[in-house]
Amino acid sequence: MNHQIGDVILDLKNVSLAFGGVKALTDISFDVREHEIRAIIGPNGAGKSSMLNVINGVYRPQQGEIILRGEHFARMNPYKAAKAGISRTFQNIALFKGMNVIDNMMTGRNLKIRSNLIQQAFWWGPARREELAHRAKVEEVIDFLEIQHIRKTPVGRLPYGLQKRVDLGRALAMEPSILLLDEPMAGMNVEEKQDMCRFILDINDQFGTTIVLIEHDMAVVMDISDRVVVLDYGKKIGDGNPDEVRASPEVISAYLGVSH
Amino acid sequence: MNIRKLALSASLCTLALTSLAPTQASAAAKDQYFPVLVYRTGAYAANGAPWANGYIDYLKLVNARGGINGVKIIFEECETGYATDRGVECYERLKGKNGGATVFQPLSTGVTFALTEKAPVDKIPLITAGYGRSESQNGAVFTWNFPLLGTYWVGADVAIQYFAKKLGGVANLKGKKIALVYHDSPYGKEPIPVLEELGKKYGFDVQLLPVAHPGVEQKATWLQIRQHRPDYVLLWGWGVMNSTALREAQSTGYPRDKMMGIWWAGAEPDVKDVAEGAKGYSALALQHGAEPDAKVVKDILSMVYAKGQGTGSKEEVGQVLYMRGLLSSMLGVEGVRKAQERFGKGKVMTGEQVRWGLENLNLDQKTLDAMGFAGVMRPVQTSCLDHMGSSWVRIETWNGNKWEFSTPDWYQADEKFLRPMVMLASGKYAEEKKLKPRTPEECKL
Amino acid sequence: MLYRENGQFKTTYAADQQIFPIAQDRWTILGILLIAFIAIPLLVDEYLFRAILIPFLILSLAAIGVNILVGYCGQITLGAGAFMAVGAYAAYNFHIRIEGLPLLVSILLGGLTSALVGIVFGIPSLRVRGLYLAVATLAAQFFTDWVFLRIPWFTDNSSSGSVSVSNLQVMGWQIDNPVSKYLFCLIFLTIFALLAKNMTRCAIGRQWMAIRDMDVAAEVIGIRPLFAKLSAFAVSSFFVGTAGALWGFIHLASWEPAAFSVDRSFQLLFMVIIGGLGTIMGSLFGAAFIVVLPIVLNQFLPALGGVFGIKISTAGVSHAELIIFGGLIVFFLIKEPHGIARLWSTGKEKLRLWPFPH
Amino acid sequence: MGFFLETLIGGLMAGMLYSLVALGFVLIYKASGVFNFAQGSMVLFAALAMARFAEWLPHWLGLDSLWLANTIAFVIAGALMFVVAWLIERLVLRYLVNQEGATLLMATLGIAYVLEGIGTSLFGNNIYSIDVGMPKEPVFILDGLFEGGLLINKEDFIAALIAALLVGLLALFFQKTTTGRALRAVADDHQAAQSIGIPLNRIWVIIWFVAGLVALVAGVIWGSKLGVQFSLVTVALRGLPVVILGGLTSIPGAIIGGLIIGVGEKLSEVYLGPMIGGGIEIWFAYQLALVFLLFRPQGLFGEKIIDRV
Repeated sequence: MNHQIGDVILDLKNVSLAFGGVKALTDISFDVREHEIRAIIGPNGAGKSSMLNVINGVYRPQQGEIILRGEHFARMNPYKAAKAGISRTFQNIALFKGMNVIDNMMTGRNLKIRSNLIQQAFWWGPARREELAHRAKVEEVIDFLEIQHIRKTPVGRLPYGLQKRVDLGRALAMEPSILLLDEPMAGMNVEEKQDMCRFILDINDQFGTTIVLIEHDMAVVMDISDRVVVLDYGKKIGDGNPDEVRASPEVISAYLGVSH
Repeated sequence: MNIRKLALSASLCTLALTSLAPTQASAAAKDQYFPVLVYRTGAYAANGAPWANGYIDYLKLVNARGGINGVKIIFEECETGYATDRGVECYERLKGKNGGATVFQPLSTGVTFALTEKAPVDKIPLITAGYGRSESQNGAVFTWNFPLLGTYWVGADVAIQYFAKKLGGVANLKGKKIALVYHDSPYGKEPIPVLEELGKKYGFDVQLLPVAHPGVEQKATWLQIRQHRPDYVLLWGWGVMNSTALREAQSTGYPRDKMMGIWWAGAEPDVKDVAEGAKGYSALALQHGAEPDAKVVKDILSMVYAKGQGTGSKEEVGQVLYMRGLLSSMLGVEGVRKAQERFGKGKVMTGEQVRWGLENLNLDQKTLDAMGFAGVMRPVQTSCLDHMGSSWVRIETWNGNKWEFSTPDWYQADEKFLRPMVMLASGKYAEEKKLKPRTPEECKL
Repeated sequence: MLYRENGQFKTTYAADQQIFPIAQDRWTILGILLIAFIAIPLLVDEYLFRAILIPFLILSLAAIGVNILVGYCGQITLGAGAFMAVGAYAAYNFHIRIEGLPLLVSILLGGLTSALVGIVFGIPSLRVRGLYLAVATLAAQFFTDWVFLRIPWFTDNSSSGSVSVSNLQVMGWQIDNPVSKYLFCLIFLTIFALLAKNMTRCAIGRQWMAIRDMDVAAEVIGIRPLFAKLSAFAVSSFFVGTAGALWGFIHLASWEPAAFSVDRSFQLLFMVIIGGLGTIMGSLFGAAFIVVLPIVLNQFLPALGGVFGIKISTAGVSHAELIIFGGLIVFFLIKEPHGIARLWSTGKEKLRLWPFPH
Repeated sequence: MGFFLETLIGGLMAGMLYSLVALGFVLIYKASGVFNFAQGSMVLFAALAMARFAEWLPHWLGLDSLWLANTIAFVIAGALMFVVAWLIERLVLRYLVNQEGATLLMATLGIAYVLEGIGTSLFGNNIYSIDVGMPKEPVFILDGLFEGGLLINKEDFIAALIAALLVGLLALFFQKTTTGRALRAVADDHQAAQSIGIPLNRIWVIIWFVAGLVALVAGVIWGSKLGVQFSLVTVALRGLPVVILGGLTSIPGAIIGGLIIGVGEKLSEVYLGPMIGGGIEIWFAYQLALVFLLFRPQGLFGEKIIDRV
């Protein structure tokens, strides 16, 4: 399958966010096009995670708006974002520790469940059929991510790298149109990083999912992303394709000057 | 957990479970078995313990005197903590032991309510001397309940008589305000219908002031009393609620001589620590007061305590609640004795036979004197339709140091007024339960 | 040896998603049910029924309800007793006010009323969490205590505030002796436990657990906290309320609000924590432990004292009971904070691998 | 008007005592993250010890000075509370570090049972009195201004003063002493405090001991008002809405919360109660706390929790 990069589907305009007196984001605008891999980079504390949190409504910006497929939002909320097909992973892995891998990924199918509480209580026709159908879907994702062997393991017992993969799996189980990845490779060894890169590219390629990712590792970012936004101290200091960004003097002084 | 531990815990479990099953004694018991529901712990322990000691000491005395026509008494305590479900568990555990329980006396209105449903099935009488449901006086409906010596309605009626007397006649009750400070539970609510009815009859105002369990928080209650300045305060508390009420009365300056307590608010633990602060406070007495000089008390000291078999401490013997327990115990024993007259002297009586005994109880002055109860109580005579047997009440007053009877001390409740209320309430109960009240003919059997 | 799952292959997702995927478990459960339904009614004496088995069944049902809220959805409650009271008094009012209403319907309506009240008192959970929420649920406890003491309508104007029911029957089946009461409660518990198990392995259960484990992440994948939390409150209160109705109707037959006091709420919370948070089985273990332990101690201690020639007074026994009970709770929390259910599953795993240690 | 003032003052004084109980909660929660349900049992235990030793000492030592007996009994009860604190740390807390809030809460419920059991079996379960010479009779002031004067309860007044004094002392202790500063550091961040060499275990013993002393003072005051008996454990339930209102981590919150709850429940009982049947003060206090909670989920003075993702 080949997905051409299309029109802008997500557009952020003049977003500012502050916690009490601390400004996390100042007047930031950028856009995301359909099917592209868009990276947000910047040093620690640059406001990258805050940016993602604004996009899917966990944080509420004081100013600015978010335009998603032509619809204007002063602020998102997580439920609306999920409904609109945005899913995400978390920097510090926010898996549901009390459940096993399958159940974690099944929660990703939550929005697609139609049966009601009573039907579920009685494990009755529609509820049962649905459970099995979604289980089949989840198994597809499990196959895709190559985690068959751990499907019944409680997530708390998994090593870090696998937890990250399950986190990705849960986001994928939602069949998102936009996938937000918060440092998907942080804390991984080289092999795990390579696997993760492959998955990200495959997701983008096979399902045509638009990907917005935050990453520390410059080399990886430059390799896999179509366009890059650079943040520093809550301000945008660069935006463009990897080569442009690499060439920008501002970015060099703020970020690339320091080797990682 | 390894296998050995598993095996160990499994065997411990079996051990525990086998200890659960009550040991069923042989059918032909030699001894009359008295289960004793007590509470020696928890919020009401200070009042529950002397009652239980009196109850058991009397059983010991009966044994020391040679048993009931030669039949020895055995007894067993079970701690209820004044909690209904614990009480029910105790009842279930003890009722079948040692050939069957003679009688139960739970000393808790809540447990009484629960057991009222169970006793008819198990055919074990319930004696609730001075507590329980007031309408259970009607033996035609409540065939297994015996509120001997008096119910709360009797208490409420006598309290109003006493106030009227102090005011110089019932006519002077008109326009007066009487506050009821009560324990917020079925126990505390029992007198309300009678008070309201009497209020209508005599034209006085009843103010209801509930106090939540366990009753240590009464500031607001007594602020209200200070605001409304009722002419009399009727205290319907139990345990720590009583002493708290007296302390609060003291600190808000409400005159203690205008306060009157039910017989459960008229014992030593209620006033001892307030001492001078409670001076002038009166309480109803369920006939008896503190009776250190009664012959039965002396007997207990000489025949039980002197041999080192006393249940509690010696100082407690003869105190108000101790005497209440002792009297309750005596009534049960006399029920058995009466039953033996009909069903065979020197035999162990079943619950059903004891019920007959309790229904035909006739303790006249001579009998009482012989048993050592002279001056402690008046004669009691029950019948199938009247399970109460006496409606006499005395009034006692705390002089700062000990309880004293006031003169004239004896009051009798107005049966003409109360009986219709009893009939109405028990009739409602019978209707709810679809019970057919016994007729006088059925009683004779 | 007996507990082996090799050779049992799942060929469909349906087979893999059974409640008991391992054959031996299915047989064990079947066996337990047979014993419970047939052997026990034939063998056991009245005391065990009335004092232990019936309370155990009813409190297990309530504990499952509490576990749904506390164990599955992570919302601490100290007000479970209140919902038992609502269930009991609501069922009572349906029972006496609507002539000819079947007993089953009354009890279930009691549960439903309790569910509605549960939703109302669950609303604070949308704003506060953890210990603050626990205290908010205490507000429900004290409020219902007061309502049933003070508003005569709820107790059918009974002068004492205590109510009673009698002549219970379901479609001609008289529920008056211990065996019928036991079976009645057992049927309730079996069905409700099955319902609870189904819910917790379905979408709704996953929503609850997601909210419990990481509420922000749950929201991000499209779980609405409002729905998840309030549905947990409703289902939990339904279970607890039904148990309350059974407690009043079947176990006590005559009761007052004190039967559902704050002590009951603590007791139920003890059950789920000792039994194991987030497991249906654990609720049953916890209930058994809490119901049986005090009774065992109560009878065991004097016997033990007797062995050593010490006569322990009634007060002494109940003090010792308090100390041992408290001590055991602390001991359990230290040794196995996940409760008896965890011990159980560890035991099963050991058995599966036996005789190899790992 | 006079009556309103009386109710208000009564509420303030009751509130001061609630604050004292709440303070016990706050101290322990701040330092160890434990919501200590055993606070009520500690009050009972301490008060029982104090009452009984004050009763026994004159017999044992032949003292006839009430004052001396009380003082020695107070010291012994304080020492017992230290032993209790030490045992709790030794046998319970150190095994439960980093457990969830619910587990810790349950553990304190277990501790509560043990304390109640030990306390009543050592010291008995009758009603005992503590006589520290508090005046019992009421005084009336401002006779001219209001009809019948304004009733002031001297005992309550002294109790409130003692409570206020204790709070002041604790505040000083936290601000000025090294131990106090260490306690605050632990409260802010366990691991950080440990990493700079503050011995966590010792701090816990100290803080439970301080909470035990607060319980002792509360027990003496309540005990001298009501007599020492089992129901003292229920004062814990009265203190809960106070900490919720004031915030679990704030000492001023405990004080102000106590006053608000005290005044709120007395006014509601006196003015609202008669309209709807009375006996409403307990749940009213809780509802009051709940309403506050809906506006400020962290309590009046609690720290706001921000979720980080």
